Amino acid sequence: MPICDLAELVSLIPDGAKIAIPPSRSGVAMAATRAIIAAGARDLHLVAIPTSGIQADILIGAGCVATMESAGVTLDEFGQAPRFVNAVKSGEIRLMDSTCPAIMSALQAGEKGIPFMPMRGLIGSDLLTFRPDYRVIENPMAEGADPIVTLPAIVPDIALFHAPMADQNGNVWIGKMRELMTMAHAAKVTLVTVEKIFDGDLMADPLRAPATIPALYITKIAKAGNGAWPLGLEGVYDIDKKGFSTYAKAAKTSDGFADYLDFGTT
Amino acid sequence: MPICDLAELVSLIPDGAKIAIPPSRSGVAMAATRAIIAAGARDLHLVAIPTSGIQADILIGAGCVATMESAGVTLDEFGQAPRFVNAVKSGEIRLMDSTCPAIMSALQAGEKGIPFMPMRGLIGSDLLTFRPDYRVIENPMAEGADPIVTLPAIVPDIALFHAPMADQNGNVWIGKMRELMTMAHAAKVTLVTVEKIFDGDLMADPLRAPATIPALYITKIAKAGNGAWPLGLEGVYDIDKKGFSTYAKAAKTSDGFADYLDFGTT
Amino acid sequence: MEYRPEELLIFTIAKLLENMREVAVGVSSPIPGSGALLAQALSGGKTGVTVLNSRTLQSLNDGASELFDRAAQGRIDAFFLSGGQIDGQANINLVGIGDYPRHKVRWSGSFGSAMLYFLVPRVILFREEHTRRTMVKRVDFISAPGVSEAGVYRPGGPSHLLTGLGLFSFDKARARFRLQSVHPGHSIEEILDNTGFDFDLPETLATTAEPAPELLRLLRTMVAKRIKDPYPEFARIWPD
Amino acid sequence: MEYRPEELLIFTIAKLLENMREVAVGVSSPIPGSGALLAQALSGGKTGVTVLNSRTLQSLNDGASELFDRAAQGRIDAFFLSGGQIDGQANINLVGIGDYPRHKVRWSGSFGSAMLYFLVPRVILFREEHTRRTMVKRVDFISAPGVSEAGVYRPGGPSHLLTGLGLFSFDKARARFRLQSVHPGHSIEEILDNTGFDFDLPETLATTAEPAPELLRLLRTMVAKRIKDPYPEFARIWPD
Repeated sequence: MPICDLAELVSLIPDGAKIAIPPSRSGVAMAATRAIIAAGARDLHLVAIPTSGIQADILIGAGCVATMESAGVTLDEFGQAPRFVNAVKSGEIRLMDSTCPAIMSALQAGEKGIPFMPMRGLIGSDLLTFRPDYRVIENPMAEGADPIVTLPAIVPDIALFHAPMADQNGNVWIGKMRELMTMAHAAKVTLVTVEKIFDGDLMADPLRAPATIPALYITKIAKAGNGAWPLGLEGVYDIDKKGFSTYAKAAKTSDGFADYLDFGTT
Repeated sequence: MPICDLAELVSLIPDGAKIAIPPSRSGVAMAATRAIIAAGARDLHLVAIPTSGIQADILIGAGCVATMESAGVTLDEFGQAPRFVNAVKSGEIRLMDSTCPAIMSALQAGEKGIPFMPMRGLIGSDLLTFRPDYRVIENPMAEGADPIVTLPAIVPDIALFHAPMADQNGNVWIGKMRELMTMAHAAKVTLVTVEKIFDGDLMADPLRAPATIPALYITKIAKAGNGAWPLGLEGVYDIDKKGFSTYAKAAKTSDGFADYLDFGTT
Repeated sequence: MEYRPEELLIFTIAKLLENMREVAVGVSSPIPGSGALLAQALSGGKTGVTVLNSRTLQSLNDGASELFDRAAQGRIDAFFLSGGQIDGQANINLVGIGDYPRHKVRWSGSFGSAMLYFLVPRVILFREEHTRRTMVKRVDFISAPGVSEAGVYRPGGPSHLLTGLGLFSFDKARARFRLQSVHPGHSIEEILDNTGFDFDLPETLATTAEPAPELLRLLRTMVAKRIKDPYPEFARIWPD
Repeated sequence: MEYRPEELLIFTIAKLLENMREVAVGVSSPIPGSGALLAQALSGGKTGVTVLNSRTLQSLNDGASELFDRAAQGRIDAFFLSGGQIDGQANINLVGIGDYPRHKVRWSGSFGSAMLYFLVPRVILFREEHTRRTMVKRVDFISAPGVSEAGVYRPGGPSHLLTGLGLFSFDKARARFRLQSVHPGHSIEEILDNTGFDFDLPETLATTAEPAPELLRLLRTMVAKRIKDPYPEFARIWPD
């Protein structure tokens, strides 16, 4: 039975896990994130697919994160991500800075079970300087010299996201948020929170089946109404700008952040 | 205006074009195929994504094909593809034999605009022996020796397929036939026949948008009711086994095939 | 209880699929498909089954690459391959007889074999026709090799060869088949006469186990009903 | 007709996007977004526009890789990049000030720059703040380089730099900017004072062209309405 409660869901995330998380507009499991903090997770390696915002910031602020791999961490219109910036400056977290298409390509290499994916660009960037795991080879298809970057596959221990609905069989409907499909394909374990349980078989519904992650890829699902709050969920609800700005202001200082963790989510 | 008639659609296929065509279960544009034959196309390079059947067989029999790239050509339960087999034995067509995942990976390299994609397997196969464009390199991520095959990207001149519906804007709904999305992304020109024109904007419909190819990737669309016949179209109609076996029997001989071309489609 | 030859093969396949988490079955494979469904029934549903080109027995919805991506992700434990020719090193030929490309006999092509044979841990070779035409000393074209050189990434490969005459296991280290059992009604001599390659003989002659009556009932009811979706013609061997 | 400084920038961008087939605009870019929509209006709809994070102004539905795949397919003719620092060789820094990784100032990250800067034929650098803090001699971290060595695959790169003070064009062969025009109300001296890098001066001093009244009307009606979806706050500069 794939459906469980939120506490059981996050109990499947071991300390030190490499967790893939989606971009802020695309099904961020914020309720589960608060449950992860409550459970006291440590040493997580967050892989933003390919960027993150409040989710990475709050996990970093709460001391759950050892490594941040991303192409960008930002609170968007609410400014820089303050706990991320603070942790970078203080050296509390290890950085694996990248560029969006490199993270997407590396995740697709994970999905395809291949050790690497080539990508154009990056040569001459300091991103490459500080990513010794990104290697430059000669394009084997070229006649002359043609250097090209190869990116090692990202195989997350955990993919964690929030979706509009799942069914009792464990199928998860994601709509247009296709990166969630790639994450589930690539990850060893996929944990999902959903707004609601769909009454029927999503894979048997001709309109929903094409945008459904089959249960085969899903480890556990927990129901979490409004589970992306204060972020929005496409087609279901918008971002709560007031709730979001409460966080953005509080997180500007360590004390403010600590207060937010204690009281801000209740 | 992306919508035109079938004759105009196929007029966009120049002699010698590299045309990607889908597998028999997945939106084969048979009405357009008959129009291609009627228009007298020559020297086509068919790339089956990753296999084909009656569509490749009839084009080969009609003398339209110079090169057949595929992981398999078969009439499935109706046996071997007779015009394909005949052309192979007589040396009339150039073969680029491959394996399904290699064609899919190479097409995805085309979609990603990268020159190649690595893939596990193939080493020690005679497929590799006869595909000098498939090259073995050392995995740049490995410490020790680790040979791996790299496949050059497939960038079709034309992607040609049949789908359940399109809208007036040129968006095309494909349901679960996701390989059609990859084909359209990778190809320079995408030509589509559809059963019907959808009244509305497919991209604005939250249930259909995730399984819709945006108009940006579509060159022209022609309406062709029953356009996959005698093959089926998932969720719309089944294969016409009687119609199919008429072809399978006729194509066993050159004369039978010629008669079929003259009369069998009327 | 009386049984058909196909039922023995299905039962034998189901036994080879014990404890598998996920089994995939390619096209034109009604007997492997039935065997996988029987294994699933015997596992109490624990064994997942994907039957290609079925509407109800698979959950593929990410295009023609998904099955192969799944295999590369390690999500498929067992798969079936066949061959127009199969040789003693478990090389398979799905392309043709004679010199490539202008073969004397041409088949459909290699399909997914050249990748799945490398990546799926338990590949069962299945070919009903057991003759010197199909079981050859050396295949004319290697669609996919039975074994690979050291250093070649290969977590998967052949585990068994099942034919209409008997069941062989494959020793990857020695690149050789060993006869494991002979089907009831057949003999080692018949197998020797009809096999073009050398193989090891078992110390004692085993006969392939016959399906128990309760298994035949399960096969003829539950499995027969489910295999109808991809293989309605084949399912007619079990009238309603 | 009176106009706002933002309107001059939008108009200037629209002129740089003439005859483009497809323009894409990244996040947090209301002025480039408005410029692209104005260019689209002026093209009679021929210029396609993709505004990221908009619901109505984009057709992306294949996940977070699709925009980059589109660029690599050659389907995007123009894009915008910015930088916390931009230097005279058009290197951009979106990461931070000081030594990596423990920067004194840390920004969000490089986003798609390290690939799009290489692949999109016309990349317009846009940064309103034109000071010695933003326009520097040498960036502290190269998120994406302005030019590449011979042999590096690079069909794309910077074409112009637009700031609150003026418009520069970029000469890839010489890896240098040339001042093209100074915005009305500003001077070459002001630009020289506020620029940390060397650049070429034009032979004659040009003033950035001002938008004609009919263009301002188009901008304040059609474009203002459409940019509201991704940028409701920004669109308030044009009250209904």
